Amino acid sequence: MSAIPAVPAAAPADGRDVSRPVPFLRAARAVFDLSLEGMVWSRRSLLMILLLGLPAPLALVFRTFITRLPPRVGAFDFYGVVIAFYYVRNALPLAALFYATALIADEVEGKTITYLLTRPIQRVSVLAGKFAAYLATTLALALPAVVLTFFLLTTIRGWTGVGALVPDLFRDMGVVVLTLVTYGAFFTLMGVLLRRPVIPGLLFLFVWELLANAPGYLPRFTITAYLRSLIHHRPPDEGLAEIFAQVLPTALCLEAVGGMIVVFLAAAAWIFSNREYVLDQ
Amino acid sequence: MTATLEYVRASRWYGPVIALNDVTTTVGPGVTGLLGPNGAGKSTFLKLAAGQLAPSQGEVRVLGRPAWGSPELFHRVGVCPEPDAFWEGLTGFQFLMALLRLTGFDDAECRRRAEQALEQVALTEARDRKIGGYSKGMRQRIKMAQSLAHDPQVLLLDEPLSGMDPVNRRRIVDLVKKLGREGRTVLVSSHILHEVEAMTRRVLLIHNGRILAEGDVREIRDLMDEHPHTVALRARDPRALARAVVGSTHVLSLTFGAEGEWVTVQTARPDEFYSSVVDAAVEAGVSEMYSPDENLESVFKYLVAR
Amino acid sequence: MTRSRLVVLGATVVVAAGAMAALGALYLDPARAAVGPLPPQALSLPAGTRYVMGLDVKRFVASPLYAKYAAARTSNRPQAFEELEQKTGLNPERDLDQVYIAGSQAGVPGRTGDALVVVVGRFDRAKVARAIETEKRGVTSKNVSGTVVYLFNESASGKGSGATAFLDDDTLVMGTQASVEQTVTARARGEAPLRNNAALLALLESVRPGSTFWMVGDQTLLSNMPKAIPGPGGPGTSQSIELPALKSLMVTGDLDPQVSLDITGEAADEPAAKNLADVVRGFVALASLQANQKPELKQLASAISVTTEASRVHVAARVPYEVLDSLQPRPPRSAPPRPPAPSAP
Amino acid sequence: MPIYEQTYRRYEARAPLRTVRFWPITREALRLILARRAFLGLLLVAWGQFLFRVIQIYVVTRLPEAGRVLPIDGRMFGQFLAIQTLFTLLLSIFGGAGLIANDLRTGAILVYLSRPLTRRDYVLGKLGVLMALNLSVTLVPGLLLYLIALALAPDQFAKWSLAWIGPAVVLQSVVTSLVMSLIALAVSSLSRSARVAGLGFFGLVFGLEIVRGVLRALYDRPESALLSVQADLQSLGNALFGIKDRAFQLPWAYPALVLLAVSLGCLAILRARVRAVEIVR
Repeated sequence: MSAIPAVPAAAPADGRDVSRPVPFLRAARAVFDLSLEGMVWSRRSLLMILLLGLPAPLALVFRTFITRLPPRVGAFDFYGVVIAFYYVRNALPLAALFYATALIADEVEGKTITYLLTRPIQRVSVLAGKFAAYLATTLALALPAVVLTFFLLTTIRGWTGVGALVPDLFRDMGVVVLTLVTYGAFFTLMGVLLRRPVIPGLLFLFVWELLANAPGYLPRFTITAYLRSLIHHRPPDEGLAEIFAQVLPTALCLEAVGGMIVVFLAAAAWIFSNREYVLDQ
Repeated sequence: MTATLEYVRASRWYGPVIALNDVTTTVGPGVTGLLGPNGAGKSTFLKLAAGQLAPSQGEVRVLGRPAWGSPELFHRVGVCPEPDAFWEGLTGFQFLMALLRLTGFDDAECRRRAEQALEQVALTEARDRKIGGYSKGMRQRIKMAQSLAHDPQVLLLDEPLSGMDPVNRRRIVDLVKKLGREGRTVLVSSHILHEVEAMTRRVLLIHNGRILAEGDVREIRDLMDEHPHTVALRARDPRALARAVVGSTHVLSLTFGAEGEWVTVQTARPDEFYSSVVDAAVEAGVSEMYSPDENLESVFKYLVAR
Repeated sequence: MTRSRLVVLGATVVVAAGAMAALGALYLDPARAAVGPLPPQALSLPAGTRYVMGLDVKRFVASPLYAKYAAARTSNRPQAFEELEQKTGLNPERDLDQVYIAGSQAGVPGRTGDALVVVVGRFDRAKVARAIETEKRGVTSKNVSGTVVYLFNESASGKGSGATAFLDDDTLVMGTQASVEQTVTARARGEAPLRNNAALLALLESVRPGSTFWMVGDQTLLSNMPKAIPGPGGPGTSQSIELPALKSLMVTGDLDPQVSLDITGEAADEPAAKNLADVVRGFVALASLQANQKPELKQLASAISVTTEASRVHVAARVPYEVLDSLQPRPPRSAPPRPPAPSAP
Repeated sequence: MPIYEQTYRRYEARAPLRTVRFWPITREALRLILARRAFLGLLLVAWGQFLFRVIQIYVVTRLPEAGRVLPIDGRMFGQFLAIQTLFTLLLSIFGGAGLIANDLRTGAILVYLSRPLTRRDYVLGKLGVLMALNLSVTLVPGLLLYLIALALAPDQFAKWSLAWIGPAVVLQSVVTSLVMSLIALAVSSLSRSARVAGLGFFGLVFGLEIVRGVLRALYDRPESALLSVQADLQSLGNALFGIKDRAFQLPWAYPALVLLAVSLGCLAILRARVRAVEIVR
């Protein structure tokens, strides 16, 4: 049987360097474009859009009915409640759990992971692209609401004195970003580690993280204690839960949060790069 | 023949189950059929080549590099996975564009290649429809398109024709043959034998994780002399034909068809039989002659029965 | 441009616009030129100042507390306001903006301290000046680097018990003669001696402008504060709790829509801060335990939160007015008026 | 001895269709869930409080003055069921999130609906699974606790004046389980991924609770309690068990109305979503 001449293995006409995978950033950018598509504008995001965007309409209600419905809390204190209680303690971690555990699980569950793993790109750029899409999505939903809530609440008596509160706004926006990155990294790791990360994720958020109010060293084993210490709002909490609240030094918080992000993402990348995805027929 | 895929004592097991058992083989350019019943180890064999699984033992190399952990291979390797799974929200064109960008092309090049691939699988008019609304055949074709859009040198196709109607089936078979003629290495896995037979004569029979046989179907068949060859002939006077051939020593048995036109002969030495039957065939008015067990199915049945 | 990308782009635009507006508000804010809540003219206060208090009159008058106070006293508006307005044409509720009190020794026993009061508002300078001059007796005036300083009951040695002067059209300063003159001279020369007091400036910077009243100070502010407070057993019992010396104190508060108070104390070191925090927590826990007798105590307790950050203790209280009303001792129910004695037959 | 014809015989369905057609769906789903070890762990944790309450009853019967700190009367059962509501939340996610979502993704719903089953049977079958799970952590421990209370402290509980506890436990357990099951099922039918359904359900129930927390901090008006499903269930429980709580002052008719509306809404969603074929536009 005559031997069929093989196609020469020389570099293809378009000059791509086929001896090395596609550069990291370019690959991550392509994964980002692909992942962003179904993440923001999809029926599954409807609930997260409501959850992350809700404080803005709430602030509007507060502002327009301030005379008819005299509030118990001052405008700036309500802004503090929104940032500390609503966002950093509850809504942002929940959004992180919702999106970050799905980064890889979605593709595996939908069996579309094969398309990504049969491209000339490193697996770590797949994870990076998807993590960036997660961040873009959640920040696009949360940050505008934070800014709108701030202005709706602090300009009730006009713009005087707003200037002095602006450092608070920028610090809070920074903490919102840090919260989403930290919890995002943690739940990305959980999503890659466990087959069913939802219940463990919820138990972590609403049982383990209660340690943040415990005395002594216990709060340092949670994520929320560091993030809460970074914001300067102290909304008085119901009952005596806040009685033992301690504020960790800012430097320690930034180091801890930075360390956690690096460790979680590195672990997730390493696991994802070495795992085989045997899609059951 | 330069080997594109090389398996050197490659084994793979999932817990107690051995999917691939100490396989050493090579696959070169042209179309090679990977055949075997369900659960024979075909998918594992293919996934090892596609770098989706690491061999538990031994080595699997593609274009000279280890298949597992070498993503750069996919510049020159195209994979058409078996599951019918897509990002349903994307249109056919967006699907190809996204995957081509992941292969490192710039936008203009992506657009050109996407349109070219759509043309090859005749999906140009459905390019802007969501994949969620595609028929089964169209989904299979768009999956083929993504595996060859980046002009790969190696193509690994996992059950490319499963669930396809005859028209689309014909189109894919021709496409695969064309790719093989262009010198690409095409490994087609299937458990439907006549599908593969339509594309190539070179096969790799796999069963219970082992390679039963590899090479051209007819060569394999000839090597199996413990199974007599069957030849079916249709003649005007079948009885005369029978009288002429029954005397030869290599004829083992003779059967007459129900309608009285067909004679089926079992012979140990098919070549001698073909040369000795010519004169008798002219006198008996033979109009048709073929060998029913020369095909893959029977070859496979005989091999498995060993 | 897919819809998802449109959402992300839209969000970026909103956030960027918000940030621009915020930066604009930050740099165009009038209070910017000064130090925290203090106006520029207050920078001419003497460098030795150890404490400063401030009251935003406009916010105070607009607050529910003042409205409640004014409603309670509508019948006899304070006579002093009436007289003041007739003489000087100055209506405190309408014309005053801010009042600051600053000094170095706060009420050191035996010395009257050198407190200075700076009043910022809209004055009819001529009318006020004439009112001061036509004060019955003991008012003399002298010229200090071009500014008229009025002295009250100037003694033979030229020392007045008090002095007042106009720093500019809408700033009146009152206090001891020495500190008024020192301030007036600094103002005339355009100096800002207060800027040399770095510790006080740091405290002032951390005060949130726009709060109705605030107070910053170091030890002197606290020198007349009790060093020990009665133990939980009540004032009569023997043991009392030693209060750790505070290096500095900052208080800010608002009165609208509820009394909100933020107190930050800088202790000597971290253990001292924890000790002080535990003391305050003890009181709050004590209050909430006695909740069954007085339910409003529990509400008060839950409105207070205590946190420590390194050597700083932060106490935040948000007390609604209804809680304050319920805490006030109810006026003893006056005995029902006795029926008029039956008229003599 | 004649040779009988063995070819194909037409099937005449003579036996009448069984009346309870949905039971096999429930039984099979429960069998799958009970086989998972993680579920038994969750069940164990959910019964933790039952153990604590038994000890509490035992201690108070031995040391009556302990009763001042932890009183054991009708209200204890109300508090018990209020805490168990959190476990119905976790169990509904664990068992219910994928009930319909997985069928929609894999197309198994076609298999169900090609059987002699109506869509109502299908929904009843799936609802049966969730009701079984939720009742196993509310009704069963609740009634068991009541029986143990009768046994341990007959003088305190075996009185006509406390005879209402049994029916109250049954009513509150059934209402809690039914509402949570319906919501979990409706959310499960809105998605094709079990994980999204699970988190969507938690986000919905817990999101409403966070919003209520914010509104309560803001306006402290009792109506804000209507917003949260958990608060409505707790208001109902307080009314049933006579618990006075400053946070829930509304008459029980309002929360009952809200729960009814929510349940009807869920049934409407199920009617719209449970369908063999989904039209892709």
